[in-house]
Amino acid sequence: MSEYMQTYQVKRVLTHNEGLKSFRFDRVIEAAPGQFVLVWLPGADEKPFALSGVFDHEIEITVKAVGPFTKQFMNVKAGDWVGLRGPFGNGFQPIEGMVLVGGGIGNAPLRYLAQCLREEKLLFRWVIGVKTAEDLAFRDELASMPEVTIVSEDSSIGKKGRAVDVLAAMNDHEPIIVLAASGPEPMLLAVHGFANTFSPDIPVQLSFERYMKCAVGICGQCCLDGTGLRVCVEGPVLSGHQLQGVTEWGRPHRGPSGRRPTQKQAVHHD
Amino acid sequence: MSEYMQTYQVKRVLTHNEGLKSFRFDRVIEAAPGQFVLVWLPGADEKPFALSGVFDHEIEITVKAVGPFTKQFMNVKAGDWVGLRGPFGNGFQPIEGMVLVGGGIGNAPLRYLAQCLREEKLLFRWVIGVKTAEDLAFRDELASMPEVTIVSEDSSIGKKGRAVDVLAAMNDHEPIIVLAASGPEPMLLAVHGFANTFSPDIPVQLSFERYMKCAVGICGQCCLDGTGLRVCVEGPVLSGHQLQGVTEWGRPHRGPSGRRPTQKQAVHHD
Amino acid sequence: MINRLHVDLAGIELASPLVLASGVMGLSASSLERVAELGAGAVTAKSCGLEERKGHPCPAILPFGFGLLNAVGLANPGVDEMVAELRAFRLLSDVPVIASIFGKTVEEFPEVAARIAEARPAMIEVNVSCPNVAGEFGQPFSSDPALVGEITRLVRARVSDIPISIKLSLQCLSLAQIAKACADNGADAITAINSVGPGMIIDPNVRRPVLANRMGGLSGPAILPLAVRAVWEIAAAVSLPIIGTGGVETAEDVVQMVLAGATAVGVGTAVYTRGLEVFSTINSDLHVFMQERGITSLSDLKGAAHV
Amino acid sequence: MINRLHVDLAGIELASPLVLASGVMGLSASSLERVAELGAGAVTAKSCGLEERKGHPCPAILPFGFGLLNAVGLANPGVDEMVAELRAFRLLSDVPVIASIFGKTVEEFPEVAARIAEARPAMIEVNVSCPNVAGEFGQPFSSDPALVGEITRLVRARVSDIPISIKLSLQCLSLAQIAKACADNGADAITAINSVGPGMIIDPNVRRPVLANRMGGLSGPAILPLAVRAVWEIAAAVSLPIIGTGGVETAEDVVQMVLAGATAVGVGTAVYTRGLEVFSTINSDLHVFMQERGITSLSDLKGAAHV
Ligand SMILES: Cc1cc2nc3c(=O)[nH]c(=O)nc-3n(C[C@H](O)[C@H](O)[C@H](O)COP(=O)(O)OP(=O)(O)OC[C@H]3O[C@@H](n4cnc5c(N)ncnc54)[C@H](O)[C@@H]3O)c2cc1C
Ligand SMILES: Cc1cc2nc3c(=O)[nH]c(=O)nc-3n(C[C@H](O)[C@H](O)[C@H](O)COP(=O)(O)OP(=O)(O)OC[C@H]3O[C@@H](n4cnc5c(N)ncnc54)[C@H](O)[C@@H]3O)c2cc1C
Ligand SMILES: Cc1cc2nc3c(=O)[nH]c(=O)nc-3n(C[C@H](O)[C@H](O)[C@H](O)COP(=O)(O)O)c2cc1C
Ligand SMILES: Cc1cc2nc3c(=O)[nH]c(=O)nc-3n(C[C@H](O)[C@H](O)[C@H](O)COP(=O)(O)O)c2cc1C
Ligand code: FES
Ligand code: FES
Repeated sequence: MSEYMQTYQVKRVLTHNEGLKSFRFDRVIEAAPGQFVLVWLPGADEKPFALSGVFDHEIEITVKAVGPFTKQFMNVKAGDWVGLRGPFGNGFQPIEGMVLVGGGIGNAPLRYLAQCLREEKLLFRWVIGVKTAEDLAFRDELASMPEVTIVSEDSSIGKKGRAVDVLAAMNDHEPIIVLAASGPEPMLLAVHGFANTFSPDIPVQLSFERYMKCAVGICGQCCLDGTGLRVCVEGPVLSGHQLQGVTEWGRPHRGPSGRRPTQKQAVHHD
Repeated sequence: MSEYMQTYQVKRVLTHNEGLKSFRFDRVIEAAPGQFVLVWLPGADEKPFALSGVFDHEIEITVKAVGPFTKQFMNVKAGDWVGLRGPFGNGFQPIEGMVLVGGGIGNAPLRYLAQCLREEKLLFRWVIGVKTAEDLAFRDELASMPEVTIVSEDSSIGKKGRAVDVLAAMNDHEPIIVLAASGPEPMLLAVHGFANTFSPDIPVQLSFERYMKCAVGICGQCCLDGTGLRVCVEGPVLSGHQLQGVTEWGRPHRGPSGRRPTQKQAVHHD
Repeated sequence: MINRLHVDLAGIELASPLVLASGVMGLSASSLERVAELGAGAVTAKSCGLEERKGHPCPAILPFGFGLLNAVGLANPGVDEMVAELRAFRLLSDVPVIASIFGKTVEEFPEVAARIAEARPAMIEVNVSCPNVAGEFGQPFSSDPALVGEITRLVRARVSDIPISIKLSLQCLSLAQIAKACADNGADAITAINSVGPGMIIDPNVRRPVLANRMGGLSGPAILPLAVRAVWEIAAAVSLPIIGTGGVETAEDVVQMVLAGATAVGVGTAVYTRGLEVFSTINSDLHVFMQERGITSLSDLKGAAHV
Repeated sequence: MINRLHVDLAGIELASPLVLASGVMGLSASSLERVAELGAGAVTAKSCGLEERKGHPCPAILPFGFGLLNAVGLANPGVDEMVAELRAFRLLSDVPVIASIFGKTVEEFPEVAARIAEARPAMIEVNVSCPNVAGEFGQPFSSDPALVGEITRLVRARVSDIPISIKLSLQCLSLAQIAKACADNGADAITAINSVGPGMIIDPNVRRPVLANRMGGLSGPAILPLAVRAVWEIAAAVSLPIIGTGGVETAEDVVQMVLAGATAVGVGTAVYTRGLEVFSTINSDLHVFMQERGITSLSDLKGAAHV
């Protein structure tokens, strides 16, 4: 794969639930966990999705239905042609002693990161936070993984709570060497805040999302206020160091016009 | 160097006589003997010239003044900017026991061929035919080469005669394995004829000239009637096998318009 | 075995959709025949005018990384010489040969057409992309719908029994409008596009344009998207068959052209970028592409991307 | 040390001839400042219109091997938001910032210009390459000398104290004529060229155009020869300073533009093909090029290829 558009037939679809599915394509690529692809649904739109797994002859993305595009994606069947480009951006760096923190669909790239960590025989732990059990993809696979702790906001699976809440206890049990997080921005900032309570800080690798149009660093759509860093090129995974100077954390994201909506206008999913 | 235009400063000029000079450029290229370059004199024109030598850090062409372009070339001095592209076409293949036969300025590529043969420690002989001693380039260098036999039409240097005339005697003395010839077309055909008197034929490698515009096989200017072979791509050095079927030997060449002049209209140099 | 690659181009049967573009290997019967043997479905000769012209000095054809710039300045051997070459070709080969003509004035076009018709080519391509010396800004005839219509009408009036295709260039305000002028005046086909621009390359050391003519038209892979769009626009405007030309190098490029609305596909600069084997390579790749998808005729793909 | 790269662009002092082209990293003060820090002599903001527009769905920006195709459909945050970003930029950086504006109608242009002028940009670029919805064939304003002249005149009348540059596209019959319309109506500079075409890429499997808008303009290295020729033609027709834009990736490309007649040089797609370090790389290579040849000012090279 490359930045040029190529179309592939969907090889298979894994249905986690009605609004949460994984799609596999016959495609071999070199990609770091956390890197993303642009996925084109002909006639609809093209949007960024992280790789949730890379296998011998297949790659996989996991899509959660949140709006028009992702809802339409739920109708995609094996055999359908879909455009794929990428991988784009900078991903996570697997490190021994890493703790993965995922919120909701943000766990998709962490699944690929966990795959890499295991392949490289690096010890890690993974805290998965979901609103409710329904939001959990790959449930059977995860059940068999001793590294995984699942928490849910409604206690429908695992303990009740948010992913960040369990970090302090985990660190007491065994010091966290690095934090790798992916999920809603408030969660990322909470993880960052947690890491900063230590001295020295716990290094963080946080995967951000911004509206994207080009993914090749040219349209400026995904640039972060304060530094001009491009989430599509320098990100989506940014380090604590790169976060310094960014002034827009937690504010509503610029939309397709480039305008940043006021807090009121912004529609939040997740 | 490549097929893209690049300009270089002439490093030095070797004056053999007023109308016969060699030009060296600071340039390293991989080229087979017999391959040619296109040389652009800004403001004038761009024409093909064989490499007459390739040295550690320099390449060389040898130009004979015959018409407007080559006459203007005689004014080119060290330091002047000249455009060079190439090398183009297929050259000679150095083979042990080769006999080189050159007519006039046709000896230019043979000098590079001789250089290659010596470097590869392959035995060869070289018959140089000129109209008159004035036409001989690299006279001192050649004087020191035992492989070389020089003949001139006016006996001003070496024996009187034409290069082809001495081939029979050379073959009697020691059989010719391959003939490599470059020079006016009648000479090439005479060499070919000589090679065909043997059974089996002596293999030949003959370097042809045709009017050229592109040197990359697209304009069709240099295509040979009968086969459509392109002198700039499949040639300029053609084998006896490739010569089969060509129907235009010895006829006037197509000019810049693509029209083949009648025998009368054609102006012959050399 | 069915020949999936067979196409009917304005009544001419081609064994492959690939047409050698004008100006490439097109000066002589022998060079045209060589390309025909290598797999072209039809071959187009170099454009000729009333009289022999030497054209510009060199550099006249310049590779630049994404294709070629060319400014050969209407160099051609003259229509009479071309008649002889086309006749010779027809003795050598059954592959349809397309003659190409240009005029320096509107009135020259039918004159050259009538003379080239003596060689009985399968089609006459009318290259209206040459500059109109009479025009205010030296624009090509092809930029003016009225002139293109007039040239088409005049050529059609003189040559009634050989199909004619008008070869268009991008240099106009509306290809749809120009294409309509062709259709309304009796053209049988449209060839699109000629080389693009022109463009210019300047040498930083010598400080002057490299082409002797200063500027020349772009061809090759860089112009493929422009050519596909042009074919699309023409196909949306008229129902004439189109020889989609510009930047085609691969079977997928051919499919793009056909999906945009082309009936046949011109191949020019790829002879430089891919070598003469480009014809056989595309033919076999295209066959595989169609076979894998169960497509038995290119006409099933024609214009299919107009959604 | 003398700064060989210094240029005077219509009275604006630039420390480097490189100008970030409109539409690239140009939505926010922070992204513009990042490019300014990396060595651009001036930065141009994304074109804005009267109102916010979401533009076309994606794919809207498509790499294709020789550059990009783009059809963002005038997506922009609206002039008021842009005023805020430009003001923020001016607090962050001393590098001159060029605002870029477009209108959906002739009358909108002076309106947007007057509003963007509140941010006191160093220059206002007037992007006339957007389609004229009122026109018969949907051609861009830039294809009609009368419209370009009228837009220039109206903007000039509303904005007298900020230099204006008119941004042209190739899609016209005579660039010389269009450039004269700019000069005659009070433009201070010309930016040439906008992206070329448009072009189209069709996916052979899906059988439809890949861009959501079907077609989009070409940019990047493939269009350099077209842009150099455009600058040449404009420089031959008018004496206005030109921001030569299109396909520039290297110091040699910059030299070509300047030899053709450009005063400053736009860099857009190279941010994708070469990365953001393209600005510092070109600056240092250009410095070496000039030093080796004893050239102390780019103005010595300006238009020098017009022989
Ligand atoms: C780097 C990255 C990786 C992602 N990985 C995944 C993943 O693995 N699985 C998954 O389900 N989702 C992922 N997303 C989010 C996914 O792109 C959006 O859910 C999707 O674009 C929503 O489109 P929509 O039309 O369904 O919803 P909308 O209603 O249009 O939007 C819903 C949300 O998605 C955002 N969004 C919409 N369009 C884009 C766009 N073009 N670029 C970026 N964000 C957009 C909106 O800002 C909004 O916050 C990722 C996003 C990014 C930037
Ligand atoms: C492959 C090849 C290698 C050559 N190597 C050498 C060499 O090493 N040294 C050397 O002095 N000459 C060489 N020549 C010949 C050289 O290109 C011509 O002498 C030169 O082009 C003459 O140009 P003019 O204007 O001086 O003469 P003109 O009066 O224009 O022509 C004189 C002769 O040169 C031929 N010629 C002219 N222009 C061209 C052209 N564009 N392409 C091919 N032939 C042309 C004409 O057909 C005519 O026979 C070579 C030619 C070819 C094709
Ligand atoms: C060297 C050269 C010469 C050409 N001469 C002609 C010509 O004489 N008549 C013509 O109609 N087109 C001519 N063309 C244009 C081609 O036929 C074709 O339309 C164009 O190059 C685009 O196709 P391509 O990218 O496959 O080359 C010429 C092109 C090249 C490269
Ligand atoms: C993604 C993208 C968006 C662009 N948006 C604008 C724009 O809003 N206004 C404008 O005048 N030009 C726009 N352009 C055109 C560029 O400013 C420039 O003129 C063109 O791309 C050619 O230069 P380049 O080859 O260096 O990119 C855009 C180009 C690209 C690639
Ligand atoms: S999405 Fe275009 S710069 Fe990041
Ligand atoms: S010189 Fe053009 S084909 Fe040989």
